[in-house]
Amino acid sequence: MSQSIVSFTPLAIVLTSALAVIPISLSGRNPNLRELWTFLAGFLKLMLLFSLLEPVTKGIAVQFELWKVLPGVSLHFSVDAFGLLFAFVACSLWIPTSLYVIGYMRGLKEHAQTRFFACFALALSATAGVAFAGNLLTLYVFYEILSLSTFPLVAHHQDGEARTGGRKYLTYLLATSIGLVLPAMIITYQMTGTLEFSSMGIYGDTVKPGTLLVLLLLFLYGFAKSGLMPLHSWLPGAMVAPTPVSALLHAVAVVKVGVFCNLRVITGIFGIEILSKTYLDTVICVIAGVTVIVSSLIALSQDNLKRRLAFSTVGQLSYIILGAGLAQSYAVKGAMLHISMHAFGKITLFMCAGAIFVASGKKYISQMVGLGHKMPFTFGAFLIGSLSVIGLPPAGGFISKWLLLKGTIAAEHWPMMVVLLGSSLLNAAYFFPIVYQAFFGKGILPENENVKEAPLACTLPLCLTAVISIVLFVYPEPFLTLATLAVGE
Amino acid sequence: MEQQYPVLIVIIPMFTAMVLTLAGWFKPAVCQPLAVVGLLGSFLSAVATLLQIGAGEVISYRLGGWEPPFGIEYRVDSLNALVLVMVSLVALLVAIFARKPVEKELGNKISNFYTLFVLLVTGLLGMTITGDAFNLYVLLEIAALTSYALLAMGRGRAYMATFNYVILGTIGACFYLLGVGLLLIKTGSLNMADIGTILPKLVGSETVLVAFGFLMVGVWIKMALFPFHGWLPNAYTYAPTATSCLVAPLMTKVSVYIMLRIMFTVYSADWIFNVIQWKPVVMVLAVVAILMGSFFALAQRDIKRMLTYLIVAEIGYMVGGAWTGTAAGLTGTIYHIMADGLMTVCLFMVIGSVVYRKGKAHFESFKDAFQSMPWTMGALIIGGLSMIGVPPTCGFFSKWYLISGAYQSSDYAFIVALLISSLVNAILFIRIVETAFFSATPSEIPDPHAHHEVDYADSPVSMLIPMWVSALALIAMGLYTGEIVTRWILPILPGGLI
Amino acid sequence: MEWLQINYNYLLVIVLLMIGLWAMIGKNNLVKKCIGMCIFQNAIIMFFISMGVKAGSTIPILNYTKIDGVKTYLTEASMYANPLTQILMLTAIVVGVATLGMALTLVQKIYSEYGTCEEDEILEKLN
Amino acid sequence: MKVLSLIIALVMGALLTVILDDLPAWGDAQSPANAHVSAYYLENAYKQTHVPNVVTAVLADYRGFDTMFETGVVFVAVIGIMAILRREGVPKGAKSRKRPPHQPPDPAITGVATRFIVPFMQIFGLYVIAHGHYSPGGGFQGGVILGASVILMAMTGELKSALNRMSEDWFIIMVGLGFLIFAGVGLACMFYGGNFLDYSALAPLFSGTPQEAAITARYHAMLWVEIGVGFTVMSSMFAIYTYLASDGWMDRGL
Amino acid sequence: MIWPYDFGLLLLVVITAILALNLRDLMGASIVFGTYSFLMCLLWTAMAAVDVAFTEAAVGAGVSTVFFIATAYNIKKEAKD
Repeated sequence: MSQSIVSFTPLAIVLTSALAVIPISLSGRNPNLRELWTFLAGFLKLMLLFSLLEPVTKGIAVQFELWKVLPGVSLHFSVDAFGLLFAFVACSLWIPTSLYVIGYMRGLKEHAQTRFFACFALALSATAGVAFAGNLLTLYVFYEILSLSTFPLVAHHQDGEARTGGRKYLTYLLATSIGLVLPAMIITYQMTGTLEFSSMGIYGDTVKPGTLLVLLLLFLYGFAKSGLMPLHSWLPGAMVAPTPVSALLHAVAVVKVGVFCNLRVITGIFGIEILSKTYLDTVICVIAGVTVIVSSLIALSQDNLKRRLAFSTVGQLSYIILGAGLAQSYAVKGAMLHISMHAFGKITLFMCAGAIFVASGKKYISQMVGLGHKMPFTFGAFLIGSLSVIGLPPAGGFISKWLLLKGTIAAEHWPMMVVLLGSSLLNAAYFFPIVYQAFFGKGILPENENVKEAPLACTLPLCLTAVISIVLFVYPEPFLTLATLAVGE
Repeated sequence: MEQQYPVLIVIIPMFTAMVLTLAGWFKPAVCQPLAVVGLLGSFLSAVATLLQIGAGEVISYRLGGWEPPFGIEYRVDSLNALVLVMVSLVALLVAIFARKPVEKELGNKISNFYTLFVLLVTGLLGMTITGDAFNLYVLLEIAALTSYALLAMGRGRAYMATFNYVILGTIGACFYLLGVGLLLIKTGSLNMADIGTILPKLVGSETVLVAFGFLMVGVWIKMALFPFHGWLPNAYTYAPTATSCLVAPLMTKVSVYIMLRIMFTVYSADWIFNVIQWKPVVMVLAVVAILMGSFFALAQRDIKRMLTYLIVAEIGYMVGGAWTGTAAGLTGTIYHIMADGLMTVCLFMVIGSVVYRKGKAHFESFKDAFQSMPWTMGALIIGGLSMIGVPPTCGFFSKWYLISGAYQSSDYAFIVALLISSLVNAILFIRIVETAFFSATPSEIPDPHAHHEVDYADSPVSMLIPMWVSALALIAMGLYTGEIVTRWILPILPGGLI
Repeated sequence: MEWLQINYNYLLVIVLLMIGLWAMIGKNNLVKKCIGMCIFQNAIIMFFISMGVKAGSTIPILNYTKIDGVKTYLTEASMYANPLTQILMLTAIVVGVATLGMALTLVQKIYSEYGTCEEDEILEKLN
Repeated sequence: MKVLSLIIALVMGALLTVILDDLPAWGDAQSPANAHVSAYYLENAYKQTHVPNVVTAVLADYRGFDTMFETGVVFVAVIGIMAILRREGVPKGAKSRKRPPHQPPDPAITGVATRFIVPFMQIFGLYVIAHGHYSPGGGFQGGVILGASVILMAMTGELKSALNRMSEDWFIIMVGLGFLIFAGVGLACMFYGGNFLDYSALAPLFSGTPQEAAITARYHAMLWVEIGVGFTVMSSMFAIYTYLASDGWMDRGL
Repeated sequence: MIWPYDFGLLLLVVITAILALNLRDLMGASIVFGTYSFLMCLLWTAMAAVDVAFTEAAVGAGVSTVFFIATAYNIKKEAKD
């Protein structure tokens, strides 16, 4: 970035929801007041984000140095287009999600709702922190905070299964971040003396390709939130969480943070040029491509709806990393765009799954035959969501995938193009049957006869997100411009 | 007055101890307040001393007014000033914390307890501040004797554990004394700095080498480095709560400090890393200590015992860091001396208050602890995060420096050991937090707001305050790492390091 | 023999050190361990004292001569044995007896706990 | 275990034997240990303190700080042993009988002999303390002798007879008091503007030219210090013996 | 000093030390230990360390022995080794 201004806004954005924790936990006895706080914080955050839009689109980085920890390293925020894009996705999805949470939680009379909302808010500010992180240390700090604050959400049910899932979740994330990212970060600091992101990469030409390869692998797998195989299995494991949490995990906060970190490292620490010079981009592509195909294949075989969605998430995330790996401006732009597109699509799908569960108590796809007539809105939204994830018009997903394809063609990475197309077919293959069965399938289960739509609080948000993902197809500019800026054309 | 601060640090608690004996023998109730006042005094003078010291300068205080090699001298540079502040702070916190547990556990020995407590602190402070090798031995023995007594007050199995500690501790102290003797016979001096100036003329003398061996082994026994760690877990586990809160954080750390003194003030970094080739051996010891401590900790069901094994592992951190022979590694060690002191005291206080409430510190006693004693568990979480090494707690930064040092001297085994141990810590604390957080299944909880009805029995305020002071100190220290390192640690790093 | 004549003091020290250490670690009876402890400390004291010996010197209490009725003390360093090591060892002796007291106290406590002071018996009582 | 200990001992022995030839010859007056610091003491001790017994001078003045903590060690031992060994329910300072009373050995002979010896022992102990400046001895030795005299009483007669002369209250107070005297002298030096334990700062209390006054101050301060040490050691030896012998019941000597 | 005399003393010291460690009767061991300390203090007098010898005579041969005796008296048992 050429010039930059110093402003408290990034800090304010991070702090809004973090501070919201206090009133939320204080007003635990009065649910309405509690959720009022949640929404206030959400809207405030969004307003602040919009205030950042104007300078960033002018190509000005908004800086704020929070604290000097080590000589040469400080906790500081620096908002660029990519970060802003991600922050927008996260914050704009927070509001519908929490609306949905209310519906879901009250619908099922969940326990410890206050704890839930508090951690929810904390997780969101951690996400914002990751989005605005100006250097690797800051990124790492907020990454850890996110892992810790989402742990209570994952283990929310507190029964044996939930505990196992939660333990798996936290162990995977902490183990990888401490075991892989920390040494990589320290080695980087020792070699270069800095951790600041720069589009040129910070290693320079002195570092040997072998070292670079090791560091790259450490980073890629270290941010295990991005669910690269073989470090993906925490993701299905975390499916024990209540549905809104899975929605949050898979669409908004956690996995996207993982991917975001990977992109940051690839573009900001290594730098596209060095990668393509040392052919490391191919490594990334291979890892991501394999993950894409394998996860899609596994998804085909799942009958539990949420598990199937989870594996589809694993695949979609690797699209994003793949895009970055192609080291080509279209593809990178597509990757960044895919973060938002997939977010809207996938959150719709999860909300649908949750709504189905609330309304009919069904988890398994085989039991959803004919439910489409009983709850048309839900399944309509489900259709749109799956379209978006597969990447077909008229849904936003189409644009990002299109950009990715253009990238592969421009980079003349034919195998990758094959991967993309093939996996899209696979996506179609594991989404459409659900919808088809729901609408035209014969032999509806007897206990499903008198199922109605889920409560409004559940249905409204998912329709909302579905509509948004269609709107994004017609009018992708806000995200598109940001992505374009981020790629820097 | 200003030039008297160094000696005040030591003699204030010493006088407090005497007053405690005389007053406490007739009126035990006055003991704890007196102890707190005395330790506060010594803490304040320690801070004053620290602030007096500019970058890299040394305050020399002549006891009895005789000039150094002939009289005993106190040498304060920012290294021991930092340790002094840490020790006196921890002691102060524990003294405040101790009130209720002591009343509960050692009802009719209160005055004895506080006298020994304050004398132990005196010994540790004296060891830290003195510049005279033999004076160090005497204070070492004071600290040792008091800790024997304090540990043995735990009754039952504590006696045998303490007896083993007495035997091993005496061996350690005697080895130290023997090493000092060998140095004396070659140099004719007892003042560490003076010896340090004479030794370079004696290159190639086996006596000096053997003396170094005896000094090191002696100190290692005292700090329970693998393979001399046998006495530690039992001795600390069966001790009374307040005792283990005081002894566990301080004893080992001060011994580490002494090791640094011997290595870099008496001997020189150049001699240690270029003349003699011990580094590989010691690194192996450190690595084994870390791994072994971590894995034994995994096997424990009693949290207090688990922590004692973690202490063994932490010793491995510090020894390894110091022996990497890099500036970064040594920085990490010095920083970790303080960080670990604070973490350990925080965690032990948490365990102490759980024991105070629930009787013992098994996993079972942590069930539902989050509902019944939320504040205590909050402190536990912060301490645990620091143990795991999650920023911005100070545990993260000590690991940062240690790993950097190991990377520079390419001791990759040490790096791996560090990472493994922090993973093990992660697993351990996840287990505890899980039991404390999610032990109740929804079925057991009648209504959404159940946790408001669960009986709230958090530890008394007199225990919560020091606990939280230490917990917050962890975070504050982490945030001020840059300050501490650049202002106080970097200026005193000896030459001859990578 | 020559070598022996020069070094017999140090040799004694070494022998005693070995005996003491062996007893402290290897003996089974706790009281014996304590005796070993004392022997060990004594050996170290012996070491310090013999390092302070000067051939043909006297005790470190100054002699004086009367020079026309005025006491003048002779302060010729080589006349007297080394006082420094002796002072150190005075301290060491007292430290030793204090430690011994502590150790014996524990032995008595252990005895009243387990009815024996043989290490192996105690260990099998413990588990 | 036995084998292990043997091995360790042998290794240590071997290590030390190796360096024998590197050590200065036994009795060499010029060895560094005898030259560097100790020579200074021998040459200047009398000039600076007027105490011909160099050992006492160094013990109580040059390295007085060590000696103070040495007293501290004894002090610690008493408190520690008391904390561990003293039984609950034994009232403070009293001599209750928790255990079945046992018949002490008939004290006829030993008792009488003790009554003869003890006064002489005590006078000798006091002499050793007081005369430490000029002859071997000083606070520790005298203190131990005094303590031994009381212990003798406790051994031959009943502990009671000894405790009547020096009850628990008393020896606890005296242990603290002796230490307090020593440290108090040091503190007084600080109040007179010197460093801790810098006796020469007490010069204003004494007559004569500044140098002489300083020397006299050192001389007298040392005497006080020795007395303090004597107090502590005497009472602590008896205290430790009492607790050890009666196994914490405070009811009988051997 | 006369070194054969000294040498004999040294031998005695070692013998008493080993004896003190190997007597089964604790009371006897304590007494022998007292002897050991006393021989030690003789040695030190010979080495012109009067103060130390004095202290050792009082503390080592005197009080420590008494402590040992006190303990041995309370522990009415023979040692196994």
